[in-house]
Amino acid sequence: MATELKLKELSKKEDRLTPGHRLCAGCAAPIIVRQILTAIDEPVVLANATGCLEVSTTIYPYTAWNVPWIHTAFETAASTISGVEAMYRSLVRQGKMEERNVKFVAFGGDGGTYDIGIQALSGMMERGHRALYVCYNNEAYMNTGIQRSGATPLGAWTTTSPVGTVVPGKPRHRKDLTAIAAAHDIPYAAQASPHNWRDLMKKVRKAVAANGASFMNVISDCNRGWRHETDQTLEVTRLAVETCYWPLYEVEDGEWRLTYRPKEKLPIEEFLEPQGRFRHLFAEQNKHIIEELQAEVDRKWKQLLQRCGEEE
Amino acid sequence: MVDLNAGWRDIPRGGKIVEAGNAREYETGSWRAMRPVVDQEKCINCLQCWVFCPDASIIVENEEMVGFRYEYCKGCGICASICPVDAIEMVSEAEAESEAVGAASGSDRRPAKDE
Amino acid sequence: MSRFEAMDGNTATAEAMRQINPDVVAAYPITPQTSTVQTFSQFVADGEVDTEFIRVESEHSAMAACIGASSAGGRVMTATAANGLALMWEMVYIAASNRSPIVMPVVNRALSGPINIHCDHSDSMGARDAGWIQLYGENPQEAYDNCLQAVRIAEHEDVLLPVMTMYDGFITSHGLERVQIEDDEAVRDFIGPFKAHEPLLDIDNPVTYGPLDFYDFYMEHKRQQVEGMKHARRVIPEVAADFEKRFGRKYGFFEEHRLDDAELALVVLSSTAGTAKSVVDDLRSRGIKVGLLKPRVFRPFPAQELADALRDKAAIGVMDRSDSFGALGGPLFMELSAACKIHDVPAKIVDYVFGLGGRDTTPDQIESVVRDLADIADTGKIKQLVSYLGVRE
Amino acid sequence: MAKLMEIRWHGRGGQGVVTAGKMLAQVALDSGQYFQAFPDYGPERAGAPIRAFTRVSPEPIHKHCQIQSPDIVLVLDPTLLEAIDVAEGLKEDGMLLVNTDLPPEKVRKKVGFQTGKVFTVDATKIALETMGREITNTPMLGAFVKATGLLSVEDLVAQTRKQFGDKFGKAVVDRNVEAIRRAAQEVQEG
Repeated sequence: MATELKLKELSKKEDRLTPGHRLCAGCAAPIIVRQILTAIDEPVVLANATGCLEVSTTIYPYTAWNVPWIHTAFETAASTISGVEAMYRSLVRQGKMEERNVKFVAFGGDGGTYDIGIQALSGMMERGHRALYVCYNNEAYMNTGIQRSGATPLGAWTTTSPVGTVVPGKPRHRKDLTAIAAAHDIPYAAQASPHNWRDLMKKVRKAVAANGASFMNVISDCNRGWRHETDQTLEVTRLAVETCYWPLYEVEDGEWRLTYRPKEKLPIEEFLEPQGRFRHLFAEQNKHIIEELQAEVDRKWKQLLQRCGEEE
Repeated sequence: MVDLNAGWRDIPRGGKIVEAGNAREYETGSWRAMRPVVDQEKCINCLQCWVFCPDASIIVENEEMVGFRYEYCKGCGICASICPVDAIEMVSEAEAESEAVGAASGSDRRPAKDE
Repeated sequence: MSRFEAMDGNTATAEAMRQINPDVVAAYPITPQTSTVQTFSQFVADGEVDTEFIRVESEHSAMAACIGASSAGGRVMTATAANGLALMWEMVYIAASNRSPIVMPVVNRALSGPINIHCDHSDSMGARDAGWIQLYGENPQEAYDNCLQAVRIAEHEDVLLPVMTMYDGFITSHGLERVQIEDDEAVRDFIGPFKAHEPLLDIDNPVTYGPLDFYDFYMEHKRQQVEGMKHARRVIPEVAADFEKRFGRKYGFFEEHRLDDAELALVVLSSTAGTAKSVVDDLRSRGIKVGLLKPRVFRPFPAQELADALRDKAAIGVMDRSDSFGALGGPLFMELSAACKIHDVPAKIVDYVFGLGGRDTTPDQIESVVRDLADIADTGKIKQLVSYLGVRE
Repeated sequence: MAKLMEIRWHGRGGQGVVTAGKMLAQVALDSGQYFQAFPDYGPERAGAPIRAFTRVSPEPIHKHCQIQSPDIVLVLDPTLLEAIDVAEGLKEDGMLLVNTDLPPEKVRKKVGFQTGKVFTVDATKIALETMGREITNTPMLGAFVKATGLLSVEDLVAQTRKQFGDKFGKAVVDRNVEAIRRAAQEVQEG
C-alpha cells in the first residue's frame, strides 16, 4: 500500500535529501525535491543536471543524498538517467539483478532542461525510458548568477537581459516546454507548484507509474533571482498559479486535464508586483509590457482550457 | 566522519561519495540571522511547516511538530509565513542569544501537549 | 575453434562486441563507424546479445548514457569517429574521471573542417589527454584483438579507466581482410565477468556519483587517475600475455619489424605501418638497414620502452597522421622526442606529417623518408625538422 | 598464384562492384589465400562511376595504400570505356577484362592498351539471359577466374552457393551459377 498523502503519514518517512545541503535559505528547489521523493514509496535512483541543486547538495566530500544519485554534466541529466535505467533493465532481464520496482528520476533546472539539455530530454522521451524528468524551473540560470533562459518570461530582468535605457528586460516570451514534452506523446506530462503539495505529489505518483518517460515542469521560486524576501517563496508560486501564469494541469495518455482552477483568475500584476525582477515594468513607459504579458497569459490560458475541454 | 585532509590513497576513486547523507555533518545553522520560534499553544500540528521546509529542519515525532533542527535551519522564515495559525515567529538570533530563553527556544522537545 | 573470416574492421569490431555481449551499448552512427552500429543492431534484433542498446540522439548523449550505465554497474560499450568524438568531448573526460571502464572503438577520421570523411588521426590524437587508454591497430585483426583486450584492461581492478581502440577509417574499417575470429566461449572466458565497484544501482548502499569537487580534493582525484594509468602500464602487457597464451597472437606496447639491427628507424601508427613494413622489406633486400616501430599503446605512453628500442639508431623518422598546429610537430613526434631526450637516446629525430583527410601514402613516399634518414645519418644534419608528405606546393 | 596480385574494379554505383570484390575475397579466403578488398569511398551515389580494389596473395599482405598500378583491371560497365581511362596505371604486362559485346582487339584499340592481355565477355547479355536482370558482377567473376586462372571456377561456384544460399532461393542461386559458367566459357582473349 502506498503511503497515504497525508502529512502525518508522510512525515514518518526518512528524508531522502538530508539537511546540511547548501542551497540558499528559502530556495524552492529542495522543497520540490523533498516533496517528490517523499511521494515516491519505491526505491529511487536519481540523476541531476549541473545547477544549483547539484552544486549545493554534493560539495565533496559531503552529499545530502540518502539515495543513489549521479551527476555527469549540465545537459546530460536525461541522457545519464537513460543509461542508468537501461542498465537496470538489462541486468534485471538477464537475471543479474533483482527486480525491485526502482523509480528513476532526473532533476534539471530550466537551463539544463529548456535550453542546453532539451535535445537529451527529447531523446529520452522519444526512446521511452521509464524515467521521470523533473524540471525545477526558476526561470533563469540562477546557479551562475541569474542569466536569462528559454524559461524567462517577457520583460523580466536578468543579468543578461538587464534593464537598460533602450531595452527593458527580456524581449521575448518564454517557451512552453510542458507542451513540447507533451507533444512527444509520452504517457504523462504535468505542471506543478510546490505550494500545492498534494497536487504535486499526486502527479509524481502518476508520473513514476507511467509505462514510459514522464515529464514534470515545476515552478521553483528563487528569491535571489526573483528579488523578494526569503519567506515569500510559496506565496509567489501561489500567485503564479492564481494568475494562471503557471496553470496546474496534466496530460495523461494524451488527455489534457486541469488539476486546479482558480476561483477568480487574478491579474498578472499580482504575480509581478512582489518580485524585484519585474519592478521596472511598473514604470509608466513599460506598462505596455505588463499588458503584453497579460495578453499572453490570457491566450495560453484560453488555449489550455480548450485543450482540457473546460469552459472559459 | 569526513576526513578533510585525506590523501589520494585514502578516498574512493572517481569522486564517489559512499557515505550517503553525510552532509548532516555540515551544519548550516550558522547561516541564520533570524530563528523560528514556535508557540506550542497555538500549534495545531498541521505539519505545513514540515512539508514546506527547504532544509528538513522541522522535527516531527509521532505526528507532532516538536521543534526545529537549529543545526541546519537557515532562518528563511517560510515556516512562519505559511503557518495557518501564526504559531511560528521569527526572532533575531542576537535577541534569542541574549535572552537565552530556554523555554521559548523550541530547540528542545516540547513537553507533551495537554489533551 | 577459431575460424577465419573475410571481414572489414567494422564487422570484426561488431563481432567482438557480440562476443563481449555488453550489458548496455549507447551509440550514434557516424561515417566511417556506421556499419559497426548497423551490424550490432542486427545482433540485437536477432537476440544474439543480451545488450540493452540505446539508440541515442547524439554522441554527447551516447557518452553520457554510457557513463550513467557504467556507474549503474555493468559492462558498457560505444563506438564513434571524428566529429562524433568531438561532440562527446566533454563527456569523454568525465568518463575517465568518473573511472567508468567503458570500451570505445574509434574509427579514425579527419576532424573537420572542411568536412572530410576519410582517415587521419586528428580525432583521437586530440583526445590524448582526456584520461583514456589508447590502443591503435593496423588492420581488422588488430581492431578485433584490441577490442577484446580493451575490456580486460579497462575493467582491471587497479586500472578502472576507459579505453579507446583506434583503427583507420575506410582503410581498415571498410577494407576486407582475413580475420581470425575466436570461439565465443573462449572470448568470454578470456574477458571474464564484469565486477562492479560501488554501483549506483546498489539501492541499499546509496552512492553519490559526480559531486562538485573543488580545490580541496580535485587534485587528489586527478592523482588517482595518474595511478590508474601507471597500473595500466603493467596490466596492458599482462593482458597481452594472457591473450597470446590463449589465442597465439602477440601484442605489446609496440611492434618491431626488422628493427633490431636497423640503423634507420621509421615510427608510424596503424595501417600505414603495414605499408611501411613492405617498404622496409623492399629496402632491406637492397641492403639498406632500416626497420620499423609501430606503436600500439599511445596512452599510457611507454616512453622508456620506446627509448630503449630506438637507443642505438642513427636516425628516426616519425610519421604523424595528424598535426598539432603551432607546436613542434605532430603528437607522436613530440612525445617520442621527449622520451628520447629524457632517456638519453642520441638519435636524430624528424617528423613527417602525412595522410591528412585520407590522402594516400605510397611506398615511394615512405621510401623518400628513409632516404632522408640515410642522409641525416651520413651528415649528422637535419635539413627539415617537420615535413609534409605528398602535399602539393 | 606466386605473388601479390593487385586488382582494380570499375563500375557504377549500384552495379555490385563492391560485392564482387568481397566475393572474390571470400573465394581467396576459402582457398587459403590472403587478401584485401576495399572500395574507394567518395560521396558518389547510385549511377556514378566508382572503383574498388582487391589484393590477393599467398603471403600475408601488409601494404595498406591504394593500388596505383594494378595487375588486373576489370570493367563491369561498357559505357565507362567512353567516360574514363580504365587502363590508367595498369602494368604493361597486366590484364584488362571488360564487359562488352566488342571483340578484344577493338577494346585494346579503344583504350590504348597495347602491351598486356585483353579479355572481353558480354556479361550484360549473359546476365539478362540467365538472371533476367542486368547484374554483371557474378558473370564478370566467372570470366575473371577463367581468364586469370588465379582461382578455380568451381571454387567460385561453391562460394556463390554458400554466400547466396542464405539470402536467396535455390532458383536465384542456380541462375547466378549458370551466369558464372557461361561467362567462363564465353570469355575471349585477344
